[in-house]
Amino acid sequence: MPIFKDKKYFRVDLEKKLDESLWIRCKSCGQLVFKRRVRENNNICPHCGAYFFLTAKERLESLIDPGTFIDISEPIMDDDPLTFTDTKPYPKRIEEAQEKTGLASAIILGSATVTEIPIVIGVMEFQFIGGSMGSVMGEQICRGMEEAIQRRVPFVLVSSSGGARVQEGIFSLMQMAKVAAVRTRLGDEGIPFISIMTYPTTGGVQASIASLGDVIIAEKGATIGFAGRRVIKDTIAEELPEDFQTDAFALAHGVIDRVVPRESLKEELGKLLSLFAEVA
Amino acid sequence: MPIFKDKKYFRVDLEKKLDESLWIRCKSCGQLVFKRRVRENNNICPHCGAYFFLTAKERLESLIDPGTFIDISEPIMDDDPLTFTDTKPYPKRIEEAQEKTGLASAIILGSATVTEIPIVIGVMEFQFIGGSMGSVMGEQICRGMEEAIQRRVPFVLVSSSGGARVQEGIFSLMQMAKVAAVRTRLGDEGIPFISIMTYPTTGGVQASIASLGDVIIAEKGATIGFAGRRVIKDTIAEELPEDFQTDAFALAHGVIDRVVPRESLKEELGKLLSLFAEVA
Amino acid sequence: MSDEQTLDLLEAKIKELRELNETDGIDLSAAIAELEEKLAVLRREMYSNLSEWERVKLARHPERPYTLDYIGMVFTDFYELHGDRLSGDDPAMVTGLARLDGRTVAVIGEQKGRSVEENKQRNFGMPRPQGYRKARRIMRLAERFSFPVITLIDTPGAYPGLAAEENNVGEAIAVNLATMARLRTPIVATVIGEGGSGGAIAIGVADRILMLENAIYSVISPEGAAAILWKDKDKVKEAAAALSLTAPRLHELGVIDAIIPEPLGGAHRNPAQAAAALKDALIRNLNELVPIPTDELVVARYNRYRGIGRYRTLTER
Amino acid sequence: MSDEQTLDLLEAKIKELRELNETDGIDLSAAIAELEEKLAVLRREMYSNLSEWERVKLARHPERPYTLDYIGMVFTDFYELHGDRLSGDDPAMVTGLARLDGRTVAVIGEQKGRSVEENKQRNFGMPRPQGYRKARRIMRLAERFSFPVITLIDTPGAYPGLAAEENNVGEAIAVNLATMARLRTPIVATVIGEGGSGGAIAIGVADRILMLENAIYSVISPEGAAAILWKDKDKVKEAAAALSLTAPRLHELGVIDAIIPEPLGGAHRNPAQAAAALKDALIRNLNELVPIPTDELVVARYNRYRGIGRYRTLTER
Ligand SMILES: [Zn+2]
Ligand SMILES: [Zn+2]
Repeated sequence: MPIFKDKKYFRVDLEKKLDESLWIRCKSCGQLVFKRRVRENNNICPHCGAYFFLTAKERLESLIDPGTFIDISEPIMDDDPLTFTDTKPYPKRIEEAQEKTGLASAIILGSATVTEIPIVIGVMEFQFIGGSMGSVMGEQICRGMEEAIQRRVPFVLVSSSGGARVQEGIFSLMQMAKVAAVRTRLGDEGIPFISIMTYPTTGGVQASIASLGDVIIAEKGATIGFAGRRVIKDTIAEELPEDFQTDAFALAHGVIDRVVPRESLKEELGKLLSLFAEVA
Repeated sequence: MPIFKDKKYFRVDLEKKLDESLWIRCKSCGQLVFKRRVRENNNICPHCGAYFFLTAKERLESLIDPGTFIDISEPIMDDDPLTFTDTKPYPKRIEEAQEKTGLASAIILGSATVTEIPIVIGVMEFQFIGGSMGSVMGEQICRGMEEAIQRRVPFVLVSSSGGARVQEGIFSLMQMAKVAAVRTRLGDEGIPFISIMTYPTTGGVQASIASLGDVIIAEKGATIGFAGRRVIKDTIAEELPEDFQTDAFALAHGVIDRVVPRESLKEELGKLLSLFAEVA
Repeated sequence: MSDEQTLDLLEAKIKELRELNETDGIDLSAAIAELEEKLAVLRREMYSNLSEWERVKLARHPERPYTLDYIGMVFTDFYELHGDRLSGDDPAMVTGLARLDGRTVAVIGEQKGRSVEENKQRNFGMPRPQGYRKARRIMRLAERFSFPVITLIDTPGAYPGLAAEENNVGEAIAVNLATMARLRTPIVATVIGEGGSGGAIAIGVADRILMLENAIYSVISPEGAAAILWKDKDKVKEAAAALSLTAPRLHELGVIDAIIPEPLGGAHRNPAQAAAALKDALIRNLNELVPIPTDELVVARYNRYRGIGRYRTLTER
Repeated sequence: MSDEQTLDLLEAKIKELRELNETDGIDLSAAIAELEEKLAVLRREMYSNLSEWERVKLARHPERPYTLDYIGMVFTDFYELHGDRLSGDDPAMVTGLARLDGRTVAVIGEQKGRSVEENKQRNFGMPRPQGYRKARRIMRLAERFSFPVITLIDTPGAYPGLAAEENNVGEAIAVNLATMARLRTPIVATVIGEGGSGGAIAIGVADRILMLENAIYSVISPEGAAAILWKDKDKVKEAAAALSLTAPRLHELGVIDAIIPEPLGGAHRNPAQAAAALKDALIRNLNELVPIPTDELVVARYNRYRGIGRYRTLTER
C-alpha cells in the first residue's frame, strides 16, 4: 500500500478537514453555493433543498454531538484472500479507495454521544468500493456490537452500501451470517440496535444487518431493497413501478419504521435513543 | 336438564351405536346406499365418492385404532353465565343439542392410539350448536393438552366449528386466549400438537387453537377461514373468488401444511405421528 | 329526538341566553340558572340509567376520543413505529414507544378515522393481518427491553375481506394470543371504545383489563347477534342487552379488572377529563405490576387465562 | 462440440455396437473393449482437470439430481410440510420431516424444475420470501423437537422481482441468518448444485457445510460478476475462475468442511451413487453432532461465524 507506507495504522479524526475548497455546484438546481453554508445546513442545498452526498465523516458530523467521536475500530484493513483480479487487481482498488476517502476501510466505527446519550456508531462510506461489505466491514460491525454490549450503550449503524464485496468472494457472503449471528447477542443483552438506512441500502447489507434493527429509520430519498432494478430487469424483465425501492415503497410495505428528512435525523435519533436510555 | 335427569355424568363410549337405521340416501348422487357399507368406507359414498357428514364419534372411529378410546373429559357441561335468551333460552339449546348428539358438550376428549401410537385426541361435534367454543370446549381442550403433557404423548385436535359460542358472550371470546395460552406449554414441553381442520374450521376456533398446530392438516373439502362469506358480503360487499376459503385456497396461502382425502387421513396421521414418536 | 339530542338542544339554548345576557345587557341569570339545573338533573338521570344499546351508541360516538387522541393526552414523547417487516403497514393499528410517568412504554392501539377520507385510510379501525403482526413485532420489542405494553382497544373487529384471508388473519390473531399469554413484560389492556370480538382480544390478553365506563366489549356485535341468533336485524337492543357487553356487567362477571370513569355524558363531552382518568388508571396499574418479578407476573397471567370460563360440574351417577 | 458432448457421443457409439453385437451376432467385443477403455481414459482426464467454468456447467446440468431426487434416495418417510402461515407456499423451497438412519430430521431444500412447466412452478429454484419464511417455520419446528436440520442448497439466488421486494425479501433472508446462527439443534447444510449468493446462505448457516464435488457456491454468479466487474458479459470463464467458487477451492479456503465425491462425470451420471455418498456424509456428520450438548453446539456454531473473514492487521505507527 504505497500511499500508506508510513501510516500503517490510521484512525478517523473528525476534527481534521480534508477538503478545503470554498464553493460547490448543486447538481439539482445548478447554483454555485458556499460550501461552509452547505455543511452547516446538513449538506442540504440552501437554494433548492436537494441533499448533497454525505461522506461517512460528514454523516457522522451531522448526527453526533460535536467533538465526541472517538475511533474504536480494529486496526485492520482489507486483505485479498482470493488474489482477485478483474479489470484491475483488488489490492489496487483498495489502495485507490483509501486514497480517495482517507479511510482504512468502507466503515467508520467509534463511540460518540447524540444529545448527550452515549452510543457506539458505525457509518458506511459509499465512496469506498460502493460501501460494500467485505471481511473488514463485517469484523468492524461485530466489534461495534460487542463494544456496545461491553459499554451497555445502544448501537447505531448508518448503512450506505450496494451489498457484498464481490472481490472477496465467499468471505463477503459469509459476512452476512457473521453480522447476523453477533446481532442476536444484542437482543440477549437488552442492547438497542438502531439501523439507519440511507442512499443506498441494498443487496447483502440490506439482507443482513441493516434489516435487523430494533428500529429502522430511513433517510428521506434512500433506496432500499435487495435486488436492484438492473438485476430484476436482466433476470425476469419485469415492469417495475416508479416508486420501486424508494423510501415510500419501503414504508408502505412494512420494511422500515419511519422516513426522516436529513434535517431532522439527529433530533429524531436523539428522541428515540432517549426512550431507550434507561435500558442500556 | 330433563332428559339427562338420571344421567348426570355422561361419557362417550364408541362401542354403543345410537343409530340403527340400515339405509341412507347420498345427497350428492341421490343413490340409496347401505349404511354399514358407507361406515366401513369412512363415510364416503361408495357410488360417487362424496363425503357424508361425520359426527364426532364417527370421526373418532375413522381415525383411531378400534377399541382404544377412553373418555378422559372433565365431567362438566355448559352453564348459562349470562342467562342468555334469544329466540329460545340458551339452556334449552344445550338440552336439544345434548339430546340430538348424545354428548355432554360440543367436544369429545379421550386417549387412544393411532397405528399403535398413544395420543390424546379431541374431536369437535358440529351438530352441537355448530361446534361452537364455549367455556366447556375451552376447558376440555386445555384438559386434553395438560393430559398430553402428563402422559408425554402428542395432542391431536379435530376441528369442526363455526367459531365462538355467542350465547356465552365474553366468556366464549376469552376461550380463544385460554386455549392459546395453554397451547404454549406444549411447545415448552416438546409435545407435538397436530391440528386437523375439517368442514368447517372458522371464526374464533380458526383464529386460536386450530391455527396453532405444529402441523396443520386439512381434510379435503374443508372450509377454512376467519370471517365467512356472509360476514364479508354484509360488511364490505367484496367480490369473492369461487375457491374462497376452500382447502386449495388455504394451501395456496400457506395456512395449512397438507390437504388429505378422508380415506388417507388415518394413515397420514399415523405416518406423521411416527415421525414425532421418539420425541414424546 | 334522541336523549342526547335533547341535551345538545338544552345546552345550545343556555349558550344563547348567556350571549343575550352579555351582549344586550338583559338580566337572564335566573332563567339560565334554572335551565342549567334542569340540564344537570336530566343528564344525571339519563346517564345513570343508560340502556345497553345506548352505551353501544356512546362507545361508537363519532366524537369520542380515539387512540391517537388519548396518546396525545396521556403520554409524552410518542415515537410511532411502522410496519410488520413482512409486507405492509396497517394504519388501523398504531404502535410506538412513548413515556408515561417517566417510564418508557410500548403503546399499541386500534385507530378509527373521523372523516370519510380518514376512515378510508384507517379502515374504520378494522385491522388487517399486517396490523396484528406489527403489533406482535412491537410486543416482542417491548419484551426485549422490558418496556410495559399498553394496548388501547377500539375496533368493530378484524377487517373481513379477501386480502385478510389471503394473509391468514386467523393465524395473525391466534399467534398474538399465544404471544401475549407469555410475554415477559407487564401488559395493561384498556377498551376505550368498541371491543369487537377477535379483533379486540388479539391485542387484549393482559395482566390488567380495564374499560372506560361507556366502552363495550363483546364476542359479536349486537347487529351480528340480532341477524344470526334472532334472525331479525331490528333486534339490536335485545341483543345488546343479552350479550352483557357493558363495563359494569363485565366487571360484575369478573372478566375485567376495573372501570375508568368518564365525564358525565361520555368521554367526548370532556376528552381531557377522560384522558386524565385513563392516565391515572394506567399509572396506578403499572405501579402495581412493574415491581412484580417477571416469572411471577407471567405465571399469574397464565393462571388467570387458564381459569377463565363458567361451566357446571356433573356428578358421578 | 463440448467435452461432455464428446463423451455422450462415445457412449452412444458403444451402446450401438453392443446392440449390433447382440442382435446380429457379429463379434464386436474387441472394438467395444477398445472404445470403452478410450472412454474411461477420456473421462478421467477430463474430470480430473475441470476448469471452474466447466464445474459451473456441471453444477447447473439439467439432468443433475435435484432436492426432491435426493430426498427420495437419501431419506425414508418424507412428509412434506407446506406454507409459511403468513401468506403463501413457495414450491421453490421444499420442506418437511423425514427419517434418516432411524432418526427424524427436518429437511429444507431448494427445488429446481426440469420441464418448462415445472420450472414455471418451481421458479427455476429461486425462492420467494414465502419460501424463506416457510423454511424458518420448519427450523423452529425442528428446534422445538430437537430434530436435526438438513438443508440442501441448489439455487441461482433469491427470486428477484417486484413481489419479492414487496414482501421484504431482505428481511426474510436476514432473519433466517440470525435464526440459524442460534438454532438449538444441529444443522448440516449441503450445496448439491448451485449455491447462489443470499438465496443460498439464507438456508446455509450450519454446524457443518458440505459440498458435492461439482457443486458451486458463490457470492455472485459468474455472469453477474462478468457484467459488473469486467463490464463484459463474455468474461464468464475469467469470472468463474476468479470467484473461487468450486468445492476444492472453498475447502482450501476453510469455508466448507468436506467435499462429497460424485460419480465420474458428475452426479447425473449415477444419481444413486451420488445420493449414497450424500447419505453417508449426512449420517456421519449427524453422528458427530447429535451427541454434542446443545449449549456447546450453539456456542461452537456462533464462534465459527464470529471468526469468519480474512483481513490484514495494521500495526501502530
Ligand atoms: Zn440546489
Ligand atoms: Zn353418492
